[in-house]
Amino acid sequence: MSETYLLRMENISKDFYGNKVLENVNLNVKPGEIVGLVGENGAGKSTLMNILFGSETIHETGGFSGKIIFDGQERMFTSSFDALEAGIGMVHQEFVLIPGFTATENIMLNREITRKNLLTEVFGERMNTLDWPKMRSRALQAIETLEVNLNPDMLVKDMPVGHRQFTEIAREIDRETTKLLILDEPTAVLTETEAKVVLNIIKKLSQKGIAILFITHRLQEILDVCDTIVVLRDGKIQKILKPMETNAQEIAQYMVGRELSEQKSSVWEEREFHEVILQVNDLWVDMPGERVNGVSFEVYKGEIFGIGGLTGQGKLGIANGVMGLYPSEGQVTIRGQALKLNSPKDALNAGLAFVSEDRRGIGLLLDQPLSWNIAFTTMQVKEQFIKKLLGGLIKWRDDEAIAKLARDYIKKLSIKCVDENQLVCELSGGNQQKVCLAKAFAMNPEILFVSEPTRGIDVGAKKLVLDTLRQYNEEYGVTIVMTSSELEELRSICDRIAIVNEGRIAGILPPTAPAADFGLLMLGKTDVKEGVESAS
Amino acid sequence: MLVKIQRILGTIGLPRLLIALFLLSLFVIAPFVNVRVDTSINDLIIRFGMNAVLVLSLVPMIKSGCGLNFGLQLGVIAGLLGSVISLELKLRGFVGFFTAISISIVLAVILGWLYGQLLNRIKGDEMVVATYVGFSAVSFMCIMWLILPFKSPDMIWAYGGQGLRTTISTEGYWYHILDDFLRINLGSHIAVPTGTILFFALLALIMWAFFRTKAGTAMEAVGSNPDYARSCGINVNRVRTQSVILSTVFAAIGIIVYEQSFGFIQLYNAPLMMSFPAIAAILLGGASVTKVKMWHVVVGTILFQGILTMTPSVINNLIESDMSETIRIIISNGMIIYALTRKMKVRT
Amino acid sequence: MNPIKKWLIDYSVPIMFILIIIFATPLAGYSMSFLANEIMTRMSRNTFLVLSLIIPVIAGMGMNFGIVLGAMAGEIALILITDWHIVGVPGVVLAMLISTPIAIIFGYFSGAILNKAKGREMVTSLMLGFFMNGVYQLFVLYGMGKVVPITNKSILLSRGYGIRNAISLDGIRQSLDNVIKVNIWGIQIPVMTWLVITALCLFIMWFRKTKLGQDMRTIGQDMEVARASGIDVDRTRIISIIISTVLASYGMIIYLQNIGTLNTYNSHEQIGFFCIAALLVGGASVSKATIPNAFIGVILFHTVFVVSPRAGKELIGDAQLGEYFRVFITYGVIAFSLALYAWKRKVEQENERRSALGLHRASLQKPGGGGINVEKMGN
Amino acid sequence: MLKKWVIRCGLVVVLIILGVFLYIVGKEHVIFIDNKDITIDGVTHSATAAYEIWIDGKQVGRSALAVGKRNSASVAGPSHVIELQAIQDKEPVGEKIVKEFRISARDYQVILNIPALVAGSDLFLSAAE
Repeated sequence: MSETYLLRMENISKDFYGNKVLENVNLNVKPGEIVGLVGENGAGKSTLMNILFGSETIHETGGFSGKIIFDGQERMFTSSFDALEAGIGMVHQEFVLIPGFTATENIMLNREITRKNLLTEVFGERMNTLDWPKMRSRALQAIETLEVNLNPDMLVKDMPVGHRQFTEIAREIDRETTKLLILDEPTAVLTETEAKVVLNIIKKLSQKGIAILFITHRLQEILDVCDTIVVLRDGKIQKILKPMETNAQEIAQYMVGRELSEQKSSVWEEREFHEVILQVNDLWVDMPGERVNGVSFEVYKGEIFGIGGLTGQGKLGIANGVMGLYPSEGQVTIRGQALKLNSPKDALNAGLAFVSEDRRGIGLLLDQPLSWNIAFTTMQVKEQFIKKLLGGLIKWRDDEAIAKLARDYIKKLSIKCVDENQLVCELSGGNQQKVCLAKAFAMNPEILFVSEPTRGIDVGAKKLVLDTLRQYNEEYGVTIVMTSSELEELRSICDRIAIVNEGRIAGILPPTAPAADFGLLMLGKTDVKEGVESAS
Repeated sequence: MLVKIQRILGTIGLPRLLIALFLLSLFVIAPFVNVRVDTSINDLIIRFGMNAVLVLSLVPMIKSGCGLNFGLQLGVIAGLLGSVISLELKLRGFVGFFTAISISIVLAVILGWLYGQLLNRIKGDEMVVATYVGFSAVSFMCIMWLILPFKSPDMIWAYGGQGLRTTISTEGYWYHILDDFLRINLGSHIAVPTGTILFFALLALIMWAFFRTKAGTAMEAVGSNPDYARSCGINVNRVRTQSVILSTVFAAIGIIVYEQSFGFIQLYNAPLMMSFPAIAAILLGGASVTKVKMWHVVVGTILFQGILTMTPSVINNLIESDMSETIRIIISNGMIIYALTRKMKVRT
Repeated sequence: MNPIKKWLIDYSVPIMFILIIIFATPLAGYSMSFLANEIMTRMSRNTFLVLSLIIPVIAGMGMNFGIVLGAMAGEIALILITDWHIVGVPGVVLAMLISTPIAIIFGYFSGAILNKAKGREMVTSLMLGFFMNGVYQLFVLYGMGKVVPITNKSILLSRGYGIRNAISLDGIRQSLDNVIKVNIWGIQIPVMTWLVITALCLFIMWFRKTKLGQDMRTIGQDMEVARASGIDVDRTRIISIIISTVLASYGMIIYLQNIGTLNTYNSHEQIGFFCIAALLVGGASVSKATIPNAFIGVILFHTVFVVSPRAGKELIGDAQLGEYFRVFITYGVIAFSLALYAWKRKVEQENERRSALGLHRASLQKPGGGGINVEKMGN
Repeated sequence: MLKKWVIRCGLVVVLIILGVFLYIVGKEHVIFIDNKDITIDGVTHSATAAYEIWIDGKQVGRSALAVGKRNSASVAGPSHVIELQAIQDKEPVGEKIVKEFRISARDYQVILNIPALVAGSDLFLSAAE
């Protein structure tokens, strides 16, 4: 039987420093088969594809276990070039194109057709001259295979997004050896018509015998084109389905997983809130990779409001936009007062505080001591921890008060460190996250934005961070807006959860809503009826 | 043990260690080639006093993340203008000296502000642009020295030519005004220019104090992570401009301190390359393109000036030819290249 | 930005220079034939050197201030052939032959260091020039006559080792220029030198069409994509610097055979600045430099160079002013162009992001776009 | 692979040969032309007449080289032609003597003795110290 399969991945397991991301995954692909791969963020899709494509990061982090049999041979790709050579192509989520080059040049990138000349003999192949006419006709041929209208002489930077995607696909199929093509969210940035063209291309390629591994978050696309649907969750294959025998509801169910009853115990009783403290109206945020396209919602005083959704859909952009870190437009009112956008200072003065998802990039001064990190914002914004000398002319830093504050928080949040003078870069991820929280708490905010508070920290620390947040909310009545990719986490702590899809709020659900409803909202099915508050 | 040595080497840095050892060996060899150690030390102290303020002036821009100030010449020009205006006004003694400083501070603030505006628009390319801004400012001032209407006979060419002389003596105005202040003579060969050292200490204290204030703390935060600073509501561009102004003002004061000790105001092309020795000194002291501490200034200036005093005397007596200039070029520029090729986080 | 304004900003440096020329040339009052001859001489002298800057620009490494290293290689070769008494065209060619391996070593060294300073190539290559000047001094001032045997007493310092400050290159003086010399309308044209320059232009044009040239263009546009597509980025960058350094050493030999005297310790110092200033004056930028840029630049830059001392003298009665002025414009042009480029790039990135957002919004305005009222979000 | 290295090595060899060739062809020599008595292997050739001298077709000096005098010329490359015309009372006397000779690339300065050349000795050329 095995020879009928083009690709067999057997018992693939992989861990990153003890953290299991893939466990005994078996995947079989026949020639010409279109296999759809779905799963939440962190389900292991990208890791699986990276293993298949021989990505260097896999090998730098200790390799993987299991067997890959491709084209009847057991293979182990140590670099993406090996994989390419064997006949596996990959179209990445971000374009890997040269904007100043034409379609032809990009399609033929580093595979240019050349002619020998005199200097070749001396200096080697790289002195070959390019054979432009031949390259152009080769590129045209690849474009024609796709049956799209793409000008081979057009510069990529002048192309609409869809054409850039075509160029990328054309590059992969131009390799005569390509037998398997991995498409990582090829339609994510495309308009509907463009996406349709891409889906057509996929079908055509499969008719030509090229097998396709297709990753997407748009469920309808999967149902439309795939022969087989593989649902991954928590590093395991949850279910293998046939599109005729299933529906979006079921896929979402498998994807999001656990029914609520399993872990419901940790969720507190329902609370009632009345006073609106934060009102967001038609907010647009230009955050690269997390664009927000006009969201509106209200947050009540004292509640914990969750924002969930898949990566790249824009959930992270909301907090960043409100805090003024990325260019944004729209109306944000706090306690009925309009907030000036695009100004972090005004946001902080209005009583907001933010724990960024980009801990190391924005959240911390890595090469400064703990005490500074905790006190800095408060010192700059509220002028606390400052001794005024000469009638306020000199604002002297009160290192003693800062140290005291830091020691307080070290104790309160049980941050593991030598003392308050230790550099933050020497702390573990979980403790760094606690420092970020301490920094925000020190501001005594009315509304606290927390993004991905448990990303990259171990299980024990995760619980501690969430407990701290909840305790803070209960004790001080602080309103918390928490953004997270982990739905379970949101459901365990939030009073309401908004799900963001394609930059818009797909729906707001109570944490008790069935998992499948969340799954459908994440995948852009806005017609979920049950328990959905108005989406816009 | 080996690991420990490696760690120590890592923190000190190989080139720094080599140069310190080189300097030490020069001091050891000195008596054997008939070079007096005490006069050498005297030279070193004097040169330290002359140059330390200029080196100090680099600190704010490194702290705020603007990198090494290759445009130090702008501050120097402000200082030169202040000096010649004070001489033109025929002000002598401390009055003249402090008038020169006051005028140049005003000019340095203006120049520094403009320079800061430029650097904010070209983030990421500060160093190469600053180098050429420095060069072109010096060559522009060459024209200005020629056509500015200065009249003092002490400063213009004696034979009725146009413009200022290339070197103007501060003798009779404020020559050694700081050097001779509370001067301490230790034996016949060491005379400590106490005033200059004290003045440097005062400026260093001011600098240190500044970084203990709210504004100084903000500056340091901008340097270590501009995104963090911005998320804390700090106007990053304004803080950067402040740091550039501060650097420029200190450079202006620095050149005036240099002049009073050296005895001459050097115009025209003299300041052209002035930024490189100062930068090399602070790097030698242990600073990097993004990090600096106050003691780096002191250590760096002593090491760099030490090499500069010792090589001509010792090496010349040793091999009987003057290699000091060549060694200076190799060490100072080599040090800068070393710093530039270190891995560092690149933010734009 | 409207296209006229953009064009004016893009070409502000050449426009400025044309204005200076229009203003200063009548002031200087040189005859047309003098000017034409002077510029012809300077073009044949400098163009090759300026052209040597182009290839690193293609590879995205900016202006290679490290051509100073190439110039040093050329000078070392010239010192050797002068010591050996090799004269005429064979002398020039032999000097090129000798300078090649030296320049390759220098270029490799330079390229390897620049690879460690990605993103800061220009300031590093500038410092590298200064640094190697020290090493060159060490070699020529102390090594030659001691480590490297030099028999020709006339080029040695009286102390018996080290090369003199100035060496006469009488043996090869203008030998290349004089192989074929044509006089057209009173202008002396050194045809052979021009043939060499033309050959280099053809080489550059051809090189851009080779696989290596294409790889360099790729790296110049996006290093990460180049790496992802399997191009050995570091090696290619080193090759581009080696080519530039080798060409610069030839350029320096052509330059010096025309001048006829070698200022052992100064000739190379200013070469980097002048060539880069000339190329920028021709409308080149850090990321784009073409052969026409080099020619236009040399003409404009050197016209200003020729006329400014006399114009300065006429203007305020002091030729020194013009001297200072031309130094100022050299540095000023570089500072201005580099700053303008960095600033423009920042603005462009900003605009690109903004227009991407605009496009994105437009695409959402379709019916069924989730019920969001996009109209009022107009730009 | 082998072919490439053979070609590369070949090219290097060719370049080195070219270098040697250029060295020889471009080497400048200073020829001191002596119209003086000389003793070679015990035989003394004595200078008797003044000569007008051309080297490679170019006249050396403005007038004839008198007995006991020396003149010099700079040439490049290994092989040269010297033409001698004896002069008496400002009138040419007798046949022009034409002689080809080679200078070793090792010698920068050489002495050419006219009496020896006229007498037909092969040792008319010697390296100058």
